[in-house]
Amino acid sequence: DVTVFAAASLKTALDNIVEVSGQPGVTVSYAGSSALARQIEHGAPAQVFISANTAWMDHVEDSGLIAPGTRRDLLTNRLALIAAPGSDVALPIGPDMDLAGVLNGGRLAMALVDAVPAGIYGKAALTALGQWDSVQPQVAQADNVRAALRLVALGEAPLGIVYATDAVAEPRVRVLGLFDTALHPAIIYPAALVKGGDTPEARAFLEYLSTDAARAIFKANGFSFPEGQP
Amino acid sequence: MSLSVSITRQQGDFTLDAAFDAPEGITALLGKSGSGKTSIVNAVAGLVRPDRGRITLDGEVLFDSARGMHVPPSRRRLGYVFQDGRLFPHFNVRQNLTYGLRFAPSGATGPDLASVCDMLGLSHLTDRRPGALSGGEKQRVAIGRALLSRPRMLLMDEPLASLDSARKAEILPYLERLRDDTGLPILYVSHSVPEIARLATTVVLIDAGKVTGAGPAERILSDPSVVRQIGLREAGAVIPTRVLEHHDDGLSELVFSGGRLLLPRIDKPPETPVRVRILAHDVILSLHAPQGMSALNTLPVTVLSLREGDGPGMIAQLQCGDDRLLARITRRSATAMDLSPGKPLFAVIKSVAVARADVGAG
Amino acid sequence: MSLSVSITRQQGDFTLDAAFDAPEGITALLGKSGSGKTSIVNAVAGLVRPDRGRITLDGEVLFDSARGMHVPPSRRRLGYVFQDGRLFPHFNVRQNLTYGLRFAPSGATGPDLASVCDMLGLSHLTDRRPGALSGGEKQRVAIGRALLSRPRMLLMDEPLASLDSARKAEILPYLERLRDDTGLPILYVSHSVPEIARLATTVVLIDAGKVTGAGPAERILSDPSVVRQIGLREAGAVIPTRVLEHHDDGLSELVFSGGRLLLPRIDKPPETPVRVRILAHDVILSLHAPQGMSALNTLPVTVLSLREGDGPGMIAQLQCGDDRLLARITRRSATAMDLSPGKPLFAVIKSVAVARADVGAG
Amino acid sequence: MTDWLSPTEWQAVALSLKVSLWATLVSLPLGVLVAFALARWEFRGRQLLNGLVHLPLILPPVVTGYLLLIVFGRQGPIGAWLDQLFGVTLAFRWTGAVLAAAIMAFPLMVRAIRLAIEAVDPRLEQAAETLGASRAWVFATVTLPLILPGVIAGSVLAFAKAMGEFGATITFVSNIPGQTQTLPSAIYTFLQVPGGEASALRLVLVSVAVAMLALLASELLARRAMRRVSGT
Amino acid sequence: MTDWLSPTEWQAVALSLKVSLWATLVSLPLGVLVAFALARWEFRGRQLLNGLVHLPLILPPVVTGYLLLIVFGRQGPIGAWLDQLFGVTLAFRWTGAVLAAAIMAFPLMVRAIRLAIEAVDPRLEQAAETLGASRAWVFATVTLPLILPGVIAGSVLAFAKAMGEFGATITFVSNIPGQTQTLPSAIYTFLQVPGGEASALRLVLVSVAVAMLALLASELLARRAMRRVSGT
Ligand SMILES: Nc1ncnc2c1ncn2[C@@H]1O[C@H](COP(=O)(O)OP(=O)(O)OP(=O)(O)O)[C@@H](O)[C@H]1O
Ligand SMILES: Nc1ncnc2c1ncn2[C@@H]1O[C@H](COP(=O)(O)OP(=O)(O)OP(=O)(O)O)[C@@H](O)[C@H]1O
Ligand code: MOO
Ligand SMILES: [Mg+2]
Ligand SMILES: [Mg+2]
Repeated sequence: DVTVFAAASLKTALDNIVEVSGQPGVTVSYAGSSALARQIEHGAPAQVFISANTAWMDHVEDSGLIAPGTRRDLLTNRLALIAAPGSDVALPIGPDMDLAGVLNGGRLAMALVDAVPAGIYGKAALTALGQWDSVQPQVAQADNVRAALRLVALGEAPLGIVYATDAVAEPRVRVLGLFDTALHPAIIYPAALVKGGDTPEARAFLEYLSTDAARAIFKANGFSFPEGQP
Repeated sequence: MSLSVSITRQQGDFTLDAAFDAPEGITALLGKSGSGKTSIVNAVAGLVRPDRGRITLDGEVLFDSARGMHVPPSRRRLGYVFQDGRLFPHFNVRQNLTYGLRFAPSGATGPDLASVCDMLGLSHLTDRRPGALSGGEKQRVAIGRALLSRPRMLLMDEPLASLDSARKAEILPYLERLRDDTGLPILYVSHSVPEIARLATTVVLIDAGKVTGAGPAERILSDPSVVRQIGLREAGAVIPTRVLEHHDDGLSELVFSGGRLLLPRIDKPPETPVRVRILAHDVILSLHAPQGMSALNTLPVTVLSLREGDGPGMIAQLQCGDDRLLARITRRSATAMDLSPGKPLFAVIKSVAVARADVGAG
Repeated sequence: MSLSVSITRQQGDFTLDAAFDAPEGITALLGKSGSGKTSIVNAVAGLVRPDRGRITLDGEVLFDSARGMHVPPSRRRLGYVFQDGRLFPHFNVRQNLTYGLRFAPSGATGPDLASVCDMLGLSHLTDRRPGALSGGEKQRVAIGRALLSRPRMLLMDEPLASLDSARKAEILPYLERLRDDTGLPILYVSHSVPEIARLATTVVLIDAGKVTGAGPAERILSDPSVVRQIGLREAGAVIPTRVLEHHDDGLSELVFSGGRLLLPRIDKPPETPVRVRILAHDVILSLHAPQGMSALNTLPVTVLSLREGDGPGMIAQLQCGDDRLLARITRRSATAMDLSPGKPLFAVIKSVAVARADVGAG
Repeated sequence: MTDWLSPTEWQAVALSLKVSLWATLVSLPLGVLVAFALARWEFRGRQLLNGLVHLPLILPPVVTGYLLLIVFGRQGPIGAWLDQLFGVTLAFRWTGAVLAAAIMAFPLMVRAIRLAIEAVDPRLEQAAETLGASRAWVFATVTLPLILPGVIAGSVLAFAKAMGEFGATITFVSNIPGQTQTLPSAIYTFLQVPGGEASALRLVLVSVAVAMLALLASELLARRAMRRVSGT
Repeated sequence: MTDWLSPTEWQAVALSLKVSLWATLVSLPLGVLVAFALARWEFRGRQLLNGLVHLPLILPPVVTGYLLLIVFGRQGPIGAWLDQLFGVTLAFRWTGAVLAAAIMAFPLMVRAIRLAIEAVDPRLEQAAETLGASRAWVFATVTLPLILPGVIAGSVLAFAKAMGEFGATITFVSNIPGQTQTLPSAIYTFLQVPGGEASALRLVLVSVAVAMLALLASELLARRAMRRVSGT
């Protein structure tokens, strides 16, 4: 049996992959990367850990809980600017876009900008574009990126910044554009085996995640792969 | 003012099926424990709804099952002194007492706080909470609270049961004054026949949920057939008299159809009508007018009937003028004196045997 | 068994400072409302802690402030009939009654459920909850509950106040039997002097938290100086007598130092000592031995003292054999008969005036 | 101490207090009413009302927040209506945080008050009625004072819950510093970053201190009320 | 209906029921004890205990979960001790979910029971004492039956809370299907997926249905108990 701890945003893709892989006894515990990392720190029976950012994986690795040599950057993602249903704004992403003007008193939905990865990246991108200061008071921070997406999908916030993967999966929102990957630190989903959970089955599952079959599924869900990998 | 009650109600196995009229004055409900007295009072107060029937006060319908009418208790304006106290624990004595005042219509008159406190001996307790009162103190507050709500009628369920005789002796005259001066009608539940004899204008006998007798106090309490129900010890006659004059030695002379009576002073002016209760066991029969005895009252009487009781006792009903007396004697004496209906005799009554508590203005 | 109490306790403005001994039998606490009776009983039961003092039962210390001793109520084994009922609302009558049984030591004997139900007229109510009982029914359950806990002593705080006289007449003999047959001591609070006179071996007078008199019931209740405190109407003498014989006509003949008394049948075998209470107002004085009268008892007496009361009444204390009687007469009669200490007279007492309720075995 | 917390953190503390107080106060009258209805009235839909009141307790807070968003959001049926008619916006405002906290705390408040109402001796209320007090007066002068300890207990429970409420609040009104960033949101934020535990701890301590003070105050109040009720 | 939920979802439902029931049952005796101590005993540290009991209510659930992880985790002081001495592991087991739910629900349970205890007329307990009942017997035969409605109310409140508990549970024992994935965790997981609302809704309905049944049952029970207590 294999116990996988995975960031909650991977659920759709990963559930699909587990099914397709045909490997029996794989259970996935989805939660926020922070919760999972802390649990691993406190002896959780996780064998595979897939974090939504490098910071928490670093944290676990620094604690010496990663099986050496098993960490890899599994996936990457992009940030998307999205608009609420029924909105017809066109707003090309750039330093001179009038984000605040388009919001017109409405909210820009993001994940927590100091805590949740999607929020941190989004803030970095807006800062790089020189937009952060003007738009900051309008930002509504949700506790995770899915909640931010939901705010836009429900029309409560006219605009939002989420992962491209989220935007793909939510038909109600319209993608206005993707942020240039240079505007923010690379969005990387690292995966690794947890020390003590290093069994052949776990290893096999981790390897399977990099197979073409798995990648096809990830791709269908909007994920990309690190430089140098197709 | 007159209350008219005619109700039925089933509670568990117990069937209440009572109809009576309570004219002006004090109407006493007399009956043993569990006979349904409290149930009747609760129905009059509006706290329980009879299954069927009608209750009217002075023509105003309080309850009528046929018309689906049920005036809520708060609009009946009946001051209820509960058998179980029910003081408000979160109010002090003063607040308890004055609770009903604010709801009384502005026109309603009645005693004020000071006079009620005075009469009930509560003045030093006004700042206490009920939890710090003795049993009798609580009961007195309950009486005061009902009085101060300026009700149209008082409902009193054994209000004096937990009070000592000295305290009772203070409250009873007050209730009499209420009855006489303000005409406030009272529905009064009590186990104490002396209390009832003193206060009641009307007596309603209750047994197992039914009315077994009702009428003027004089008649009911003098009815030898009632003796069984209320207990031999309490049998007696209530006689309407009139104050004649007050003597210097503290005695008052009363006159009635059968003659004159000397009693300890009664605080009523001459000509006032006064009801006097003479217990059957306080009457001694004598063949001759006795001489040199401390009993001051000797009345000529004729034997009307002799009624055997349980044991060695008999009740003799005596005609005395237009009124009737009861005497409780032993069978041995009856035989010795050869008593039979029609026989003329003398009834000897100690003046003091007609005690204050048995005198009621009426 | 003997209870010895000597305690002080401050509650609010009220100071309880009481010391008395309760020997075998029934000890009555007599005092007006708020005088501290319930407070004393609570201290004996262990429900309140006196500030200072000592309470012992039959030599066993229940409370001793000097030694810091306070036996918890549950280990005192005193059956307490509360002034305020306190039935368990979640138990039915049977469960209430038998609650204490399981805690009684296996050796303890006492009445069983059936006999208690019978005596208190509760048999048809055993499945009811207290909420569905009348006031008097509740009180009877409370009495039964205390009895069935097989206590070493009974504490009864106005146990009969809410009961009618018929019911009382059933319970009183039962309490007498308890007193006489089982020797169960009882501390008894009551406002009713007849009740106390009938039951009490010892009377303790309480006024404003202090003991103002204590001693054998005969002495205390026959003491003219006590008359004031307990009310004129209740004054009387208690006389120790002995059953002589029972006559066919339902009368019993008793003998005492002053002569013989005829009373309605007393259910005691000849030679049984019986206490008899003769109310002052039931005694008529006569200069001559009366003839042809329904009063069966005529006793030669001598005037001991004459005591003026309020109003027109006087209390005459009479020597009758070795015992004393009280008679209440008017000043007018005293003058007419020229009464003075030493004068020989006849006391006329209707046999029936010594009513059942005033006869106590003792 | 002013140095100890950053201005934003102070804002979060102040906002949490404000939100919790308002949530408690606003829901109190309704809480008493609903508790009374559940305890005393027989009506069709009683069980439904009871279930509805308990819903926020049963559902994960996030779900409650989501439902709030759907119903009270700008696009939501009630939210849009409130906006048009009264110009009241709840979404992304502290008022919305009040609504979320109030709804989450409501079952606790109602339960406590209901229990107190059920313990009131109806014979006392009857006595008041016979003295001429209408139902409303009886409630104000007898029932209410007698249930006061329960009302206080319920209110403090609600206040404490409001102080700790996170899931529904952040889902419904997000986390806007100075406007909707309550103490729990701030704490959560710190817990999401590696090494943020120390900062979170500081805020936890503040949160605990505030709630403890509230508890202590309520204990004193409730004791007083209790002494009144016991009649001594 | 078996088709309506996936096997994992059924597992989540079953687990939530199991966890909530155990959490309620396990904490009940302690809850009664603590409520009794808070209501009746005067001791140093009374206010401290009171505060401690309320803590889970005041803190964001995530914080509580984190504290549980620290204290009861495999490396935690108590967790390690339990493991060594009794071989009991809480972290990442359903037993840990029970602990988390119990702790989160505890303040609700204690408050309700305490209120009921404070409403008991001490004169009835005195009466029982004079009849020979020791303190323990008095408690068992008088106090306990009289507070039964409160105990039932508190237990249902706790059960409902346990059914809805999410933050502390997922933080302490994670979200492992079949082992620690409770209904709320499952709902949360669906809410993390775009378009997962429909699936979440299904689970929400199940959750509501279960809780409503529990509520209804408790209402009936409490009514019975209440009728007993009112003595008719
Ligand atoms: N908690 C208290 N605080 C202050 N005073 C109190 C308290 N409890 C009782 N008292 C007072 O103590 C006195 C004695 O009360 P207690 O109940 O012993 O009287 P009692 O003789 O039994 O009266 P009753 O015949 O009316 O029952 C009363 O004056 C009462 O007001
Ligand atoms: N809820 C009830 N269910 C069943 N029976 C009841 C209920 N309430 C009262 N009863 C019965 O109704 C009868 C009348 O009760 P009620 O209280 O009217 O008597 P009461 O005449 O006032 O007696 P007491 O003098 O003892 O107070 C009693 O036999 C009592 O047992
Ligand atoms: O760690 Mo997340 O839930 O992918 O924002
Ligand atoms: Mg009654
Ligand atoms: Mg008393």
